[in-house]
Amino acid sequence: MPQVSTCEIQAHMEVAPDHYRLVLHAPEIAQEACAGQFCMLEVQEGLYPFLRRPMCFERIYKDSISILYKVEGEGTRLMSRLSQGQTISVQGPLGKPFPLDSDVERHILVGGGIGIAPFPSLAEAIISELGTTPEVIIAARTESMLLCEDEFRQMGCTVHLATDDGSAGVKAFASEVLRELNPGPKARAYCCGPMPMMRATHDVCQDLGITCLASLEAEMACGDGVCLGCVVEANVEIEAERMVRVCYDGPVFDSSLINWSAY
Amino acid sequence: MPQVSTCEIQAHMEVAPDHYRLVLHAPEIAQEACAGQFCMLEVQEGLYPFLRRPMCFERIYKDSISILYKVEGEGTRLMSRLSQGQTISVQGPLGKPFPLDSDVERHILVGGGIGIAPFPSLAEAIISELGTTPEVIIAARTESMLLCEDEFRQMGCTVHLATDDGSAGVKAFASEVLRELNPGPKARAYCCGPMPMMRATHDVCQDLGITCLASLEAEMACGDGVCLGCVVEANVEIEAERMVRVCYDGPVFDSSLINWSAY
Amino acid sequence: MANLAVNIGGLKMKNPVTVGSGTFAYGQEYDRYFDISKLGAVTTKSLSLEPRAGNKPPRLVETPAGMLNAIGLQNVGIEAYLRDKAPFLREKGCTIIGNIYGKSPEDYAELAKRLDEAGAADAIEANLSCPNVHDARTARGCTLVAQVPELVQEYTRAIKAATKLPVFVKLTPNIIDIAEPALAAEEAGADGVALINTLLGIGINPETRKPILSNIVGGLSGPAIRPVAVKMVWDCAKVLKIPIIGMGGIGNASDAMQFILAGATGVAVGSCSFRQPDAAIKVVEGLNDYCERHNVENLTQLIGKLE
Amino acid sequence: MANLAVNIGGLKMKNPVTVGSGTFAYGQEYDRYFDISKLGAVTTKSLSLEPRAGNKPPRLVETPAGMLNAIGLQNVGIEAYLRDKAPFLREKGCTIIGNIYGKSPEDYAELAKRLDEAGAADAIEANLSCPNVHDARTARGCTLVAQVPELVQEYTRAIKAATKLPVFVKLTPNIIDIAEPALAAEEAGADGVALINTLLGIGINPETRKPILSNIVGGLSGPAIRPVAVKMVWDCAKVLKIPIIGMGGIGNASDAMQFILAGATGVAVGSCSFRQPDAAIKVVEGLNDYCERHNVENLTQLIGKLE
Ligand SMILES: Cc1cc2nc3c(=O)[nH]c(=O)nc-3n(C[C@H](O)[C@H](O)[C@H](O)COP(=O)(O)OP(=O)(O)OC[C@H]3O[C@@H](n4cnc5c(N)ncnc54)[C@H](O)[C@@H]3O)c2cc1C
Ligand SMILES: Cc1cc2nc3c(=O)[nH]c(=O)nc-3n(C[C@H](O)[C@H](O)[C@H](O)COP(=O)(O)OP(=O)(O)OC[C@H]3O[C@@H](n4cnc5c(N)ncnc54)[C@H](O)[C@@H]3O)c2cc1C
Ligand SMILES: Cc1cc2nc3c(=O)[nH]c(=O)nc-3n(C[C@H](O)[C@H](O)[C@H](O)COP(=O)(O)O)c2cc1C
Ligand SMILES: Cc1cc2nc3c(=O)[nH]c(=O)nc-3n(C[C@H](O)[C@H](O)[C@H](O)COP(=O)(O)O)c2cc1C
Ligand code: FES
Ligand code: FES
Repeated sequence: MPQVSTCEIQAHMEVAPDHYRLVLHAPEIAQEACAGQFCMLEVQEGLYPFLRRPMCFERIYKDSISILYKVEGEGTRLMSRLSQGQTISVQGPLGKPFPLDSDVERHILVGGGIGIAPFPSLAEAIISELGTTPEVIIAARTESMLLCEDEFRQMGCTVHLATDDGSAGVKAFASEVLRELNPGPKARAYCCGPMPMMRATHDVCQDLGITCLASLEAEMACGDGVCLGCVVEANVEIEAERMVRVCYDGPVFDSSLINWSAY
Repeated sequence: MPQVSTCEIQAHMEVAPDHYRLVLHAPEIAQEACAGQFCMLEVQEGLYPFLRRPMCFERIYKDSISILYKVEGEGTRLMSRLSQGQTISVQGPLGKPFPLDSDVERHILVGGGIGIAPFPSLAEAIISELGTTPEVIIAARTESMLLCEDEFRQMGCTVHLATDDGSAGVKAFASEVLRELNPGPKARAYCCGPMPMMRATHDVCQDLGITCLASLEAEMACGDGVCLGCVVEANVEIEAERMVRVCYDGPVFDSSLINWSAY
Repeated sequence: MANLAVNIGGLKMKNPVTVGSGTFAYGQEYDRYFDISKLGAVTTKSLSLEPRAGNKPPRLVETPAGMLNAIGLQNVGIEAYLRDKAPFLREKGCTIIGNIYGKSPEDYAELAKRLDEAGAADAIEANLSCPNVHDARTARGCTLVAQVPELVQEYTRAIKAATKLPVFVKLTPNIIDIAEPALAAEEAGADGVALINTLLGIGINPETRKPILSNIVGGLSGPAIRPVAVKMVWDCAKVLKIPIIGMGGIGNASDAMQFILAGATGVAVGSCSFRQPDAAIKVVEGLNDYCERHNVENLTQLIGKLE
Repeated sequence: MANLAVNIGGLKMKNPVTVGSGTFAYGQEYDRYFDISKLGAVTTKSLSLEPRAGNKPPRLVETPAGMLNAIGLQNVGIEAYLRDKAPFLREKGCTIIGNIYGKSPEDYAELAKRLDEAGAADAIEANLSCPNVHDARTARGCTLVAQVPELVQEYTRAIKAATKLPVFVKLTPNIIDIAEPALAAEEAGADGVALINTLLGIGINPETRKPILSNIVGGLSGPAIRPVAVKMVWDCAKVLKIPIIGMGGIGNASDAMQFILAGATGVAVGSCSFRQPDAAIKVVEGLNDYCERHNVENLTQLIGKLE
C-alpha cells in the first residue's frame, strides 16, 4: 500500500552538473517499493510548489531510498537546496513495477539522460531475483551527463556508453546501440528517457521482435490514478479506458501497448 | 536607503516556548538600521507565503541583526524551521525609528509579550547616544513568556516585571506598572505590544502628561508605503492623508497622533 | 465527539465532507490511504451516457497555489460505472453523490434515472459548468449551461422529473452574479447547489510560445481560488433557501470552516487531495476538533454564522 | 539590447512594462530601490476629484499565492496629486499613466481634463472596475461599471471628449465574457483596454468567525489569478483592434511573456512588487534577455504570437 511519510534526508550530493542524488530515510516505503515504481515528493512545506514531484527510485535499500534527479524547473531547483537532516514528505510507492520474467535470457537497460534513474534498482532486482546480470546502455548529450556508470560496473553489468557529441562511448542514439548489440529473440529491453528516444527504442525492438518495457513520463497531479491528468493513448483498453494513466496503469508499459504515433 | 538582500542565518534558537531569536548576517542593512525600524522577511523561497513578514530589529550589530519572534501562524512556523547556514531574503530597514531626544530625563520602555522585541536595540541606542540608561517594564502572560530580562540587566537597565497570572513580578498590566513608577514630566514612555495594552499605556501617559511613543502593528503587504494596506486613523494629516501608514509614516508614532477610539 | 451530521436537501451525511467530482475518481484509489466510507459522501467523477476519452494530453498545468486542468470529462460511462465502480462504493457503505454530465436535458434526466433505478447514488449532482467540454453552446458569450439561468431551470426540471433523489446543481464562477443561476435552480426545484466549479484560465510556455494544455483553455482549481469560492458561497447563502455544497481550494478544516461560516452546509475537498491523499478525512477530523475546541455541539449551528 | 519599445494606442513607451495602479503609489517609495524612469510607464494610484480616506482597516488578507485588498481607493485627490506627486514623476522623466476614478462620467471627464491640462499624465487609465467602492451601482446583479457594456461606452465617450490623451479602460474579470465590455470600449473610442482588475473574494477567520476585511469583500490579486488574466487577455486579443495592457500576477519576465504572447502590448506588475520591490524593472531586464536569447529584434514581433 502506498503511504505518505515524512522522511529525513540522509545525504544529498551533486553527481553531475545540475544532477543530484537524494538519499531519504523511508523504511516503510523502502520495504514496499519495487524497481520501476516511483514516489511523489513534496519539494518544500506549504503550497509552493502546489503539486508533488514524481521521482522514481534509483536505489531501494532496507530503510532508505535514493532518488537521482535533474534540475528542470522551479520545483527541482528548490529541491536542490535541501540539506541533510531536513525532512521531506514522500508519497509512495506508486505505479506498477518492471515485471521480472525468468524466461528472459538477456536484459538490456536503455537509459537516456536522467532516464537512467530507475535502472540501478532494476539492475539490482534482476541480479538478486533472476540471478542474471543485465547489460546497460547509458546515453547522454555529453560525457559529463553520463550517470551511474560506476554503479552499474560495480554490480557487474556490461556498460555501453553513447553520447550525442561523441565525447564518450559511441556517437549514436541509444536505440542504435541497442540494435548493434544484436539482442536475440529471448532478450528484453527496458527503456526510460525522452519520448523520442523511447519511441525509437520501441521501433528498434519491434524490428528485432523483442519486448520493450518503457517507463513513461507525463505531467502528474495526483500520481495516484484519480485525476486523469497523466494519460497517454493506448492501443488497448486498460480498466475500460483507452487513455491510460501513466501513474497508475504505468509508468512501466509494454511499449507495444502505447500509441506512439501520438508523440 | 532600504534594500533587499539575501542574508545568511548565523544563529537560530528557541528562547521561550514558541519564541525564537534569529541572527542574520546583513551588513548593509545593519549599517543603516535604527532602533524602531523593521525589516520584511521572505520566510522561504517561492510564493508561499506570498507576502513578506514584518519583524523589527531586536539588536543591531555591526554586520548583523537579530530578530526576536513568536510563532503566530503559518509564516512564523515555517520560519522557525530554518537552520543556521541557510539564507533568507531581508528587505530593510523600513519605517521611522524611535526619535532620540536628549531633553528627556527618564526613558521608560514598556513591552508587552513579543512587543518587547524592538527595545533591546532602543535601550542600546539610548545608552550609547544619549548617555542615560532606560528603565524597562517587561510584561507577559506568564513567567516563561518574559523575554530579554537578562539582556536588559546586562545593559544596566532597571527592569520591572509584570505578569497577568502573577507568576513573576507584579500581577498587573504594564500600563499600571508605568503609572506606579511615577514618571515625572520629563519622562518619556515607549511602548509596543497588543493594541489594548498600547491604548492603556497611551491613556496613562495622557494622565501623566508625558509623551508616549508607540510602535504599532498592522497587517502589511508592501511594508513600504505603497499599498495603503496597513493604515491606522490619525488625529492629524500626515503627507495629506489622515489614514496613515504604519509601515512608512510609522511604525513609531507619538501616541497622541493616533485615534485610539478606533481600536 | 461533536455531532457533524448534516442534511443536504434530503441527503443525510454523517459529516459535511465530500470530495470534488473528478478529484477522487470512483473512490478505489484513495481508499488505500484511509477508509473512504468515513466521509460524509463520495462524489463520483462526472458520468456521461457513453464513455468519454477526454481531451488529448497535456491536460494539466501547475499554477501558483493551484492548477489548470482540461481533462475533458474522461469517464467510464454510466454502464461501466454501474457495473464496475458503484459496487465497490456500495460495499464500503459509502454515501454516493453521483455527478452527471450530458449534452441535453434528456441526457441528464436519463443519467439521473439510471443511477436512481440502480441504487447507485444517494443524490445527483448535475455538472452544468464543466469548462473543458463545449457540447452545449448557449447564448452569446456564454459557453456553459450554468451561465444562463433559463437553461439552468430547464435542465434542473428535466432531472427533477426523472428522479426522486435529491438533486444538486453545480455552478460556475465564470459569471457576474452567481446568485442568479442559483436562484434559478432553486425555483426549478433543485435540492441544493454545489459551487464552485473551476475558473477559466490559460497557461503558456514562453519558451515554446505554445499553450501548455492541448485544449488551450483549462479550469483553475486549488487554494488560489478559495477566496473567490467563499465569496460566491456567501452570495448564494444570502438569497437561497436550499443548501449549498461549497468547494474551491479546501485543504484543511480551517478552510472548510470558512465555507461553512459563509453559509455552506456541505464542503468538498478537491485538488488538495492530489497533494495530500487523506486531506478529506483530515478535514473531518479537524472539524470535530474545531467543534470540541469551541464547545459547539452540532456543527450545523455554525452554518452561515459569519458575524 | 533588443528593441522593447511599444506604442499603446498613441502612448509611446520605451518598454512594455508599467505597474498596477495602487501597487506603486505615486512612484516615490520604490524609486529608492531602482530608477523608476526606466520603466515603460508609471501608473498612478486611482485619483479622484476629492481626497478619499478609503475603507477602515483591516484592508488586507494574505491568500495562497495572492492577497485580498479592500483599500477603497484611498488617495490624495487630484489637487494634491498635481501639486505634490506629479512634479516628482515629471522631474524623473517618467511616462505617466494617470489612473482615475469617479462616481459619474462627468467626474471621469473632469479628472482626465485636469490631468491633461496640467501635463500631469501621458495617458489616462479609467478604473471602471474597482470592487471596493460602491458608489456607482448599476444594473441588477452588477456592481461595477465595467460589467455593463452600455455604461462602459457612456463613460468612455465622456472621457474621450474631455482629453486628447490616449484613454485606456480598465476592466473587471468578474464577468462571463470580458470581450463584451472590451468591444464596447473600443466602439466608444478607447485607445486601449487594461485588464484585469481584481477578482471578488472573501477571507474569513474561523477562530473569530468574522470576515478578515472590515469591508467583508475584497479584491483578489497576485499570481493566484494569473491564469485567469492570461485567458482574458487572450479572449480580448482575439476580437479587439485596440491594444491591451495585461496584468494579474506578473512577477517576472516569463510571466510577462505569457501575457504578451496571449496578445498584450503592455504589461503591468502589481502585487508582486510588494514581495520584491524591484520586480517591475527585473521584468524589463528579463524581457530584454528573453529577446536576446530568442534572437527577437523587436519585442512587438511577439505580441499575440501564441502558436
Ligand atoms: C513517473 C515519473 C518518474 C520520474 N522520475 C524522475 C527521476 O527519477 N529523476 C528526475 O530527475 N526526474 C524524474 N521525473 C521527471 C520529474 O518529475 C520532473 O523533471 C519534475 O517534476 C520537474 O519539476 P520542476 O518543478 O523542476 O519543473 P517545472 O517545469 O517547474 O514543473 C512544472 C510542472 O511540470 C511538471 N513536469 C515538468 N517536467 C516534467 C516531466 N519531465 N515529467 C513529468 N512532469 C513534469 C512538474 O511536475 C510540475 O507539475 C519523473 C517523472 C515521472 C512522471
Ligand atoms: C512593524 C512590525 C514589526 C513587527 N515585529 C515583530 C517582531 O519583532 N517579532 C514578532 O514576533 N512579531 C513582529 N510583528 C508581528 C509579525 O509580523 C506577525 O506575527 C507575523 O507577520 C505573523 O505571521 P504568520 O505567518 O506567522 O501569521 P499568520 O496569521 O499566518 O499571518 C497571516 C497574515 O497576517 C499577518 N499578520 C498576522 N499577525 C500579524 C500581526 N500581529 N501584525 C502584523 N501582521 C500580522 C501576516 O503578516 C500575514 O500577512 C511585527 C509586525 C509589524 C507590523
Ligand atoms: C482534475 C480535475 C477534474 C475535475 N473533474 C470534474 C468533473 O468531472 N466534474 C465536475 O463537476 N467537476 C470537476 N472538477 C471540478 C472540481 O470538482 C471542483 O469543483 C473544483 O476543482 C474546485 O475545487 P478545488 O479547488 O478544491 O479543486 C475537476 C477538477 C479537477 C482539478
Ligand atoms: C493593494 C492594491 C490596491 C489597488 N488599487 C487599485 C486602484 O487604486 N486602481 C486600480 O485601477 N486598480 C487597483 N488595484 C488593482 C491592480 O492595479 C491590478 O489590476 C490587480 O491587482 C491585478 O494585478 P496583480 O495581480 O499584479 O496585482 C489594486 C490592487 C492592489 C493589490
Ligand atoms: S497523475 Fe492523476 S491520474 Fe495520473
Ligand atoms: S504595508 Fe503597504 S502601505 Fe504599509
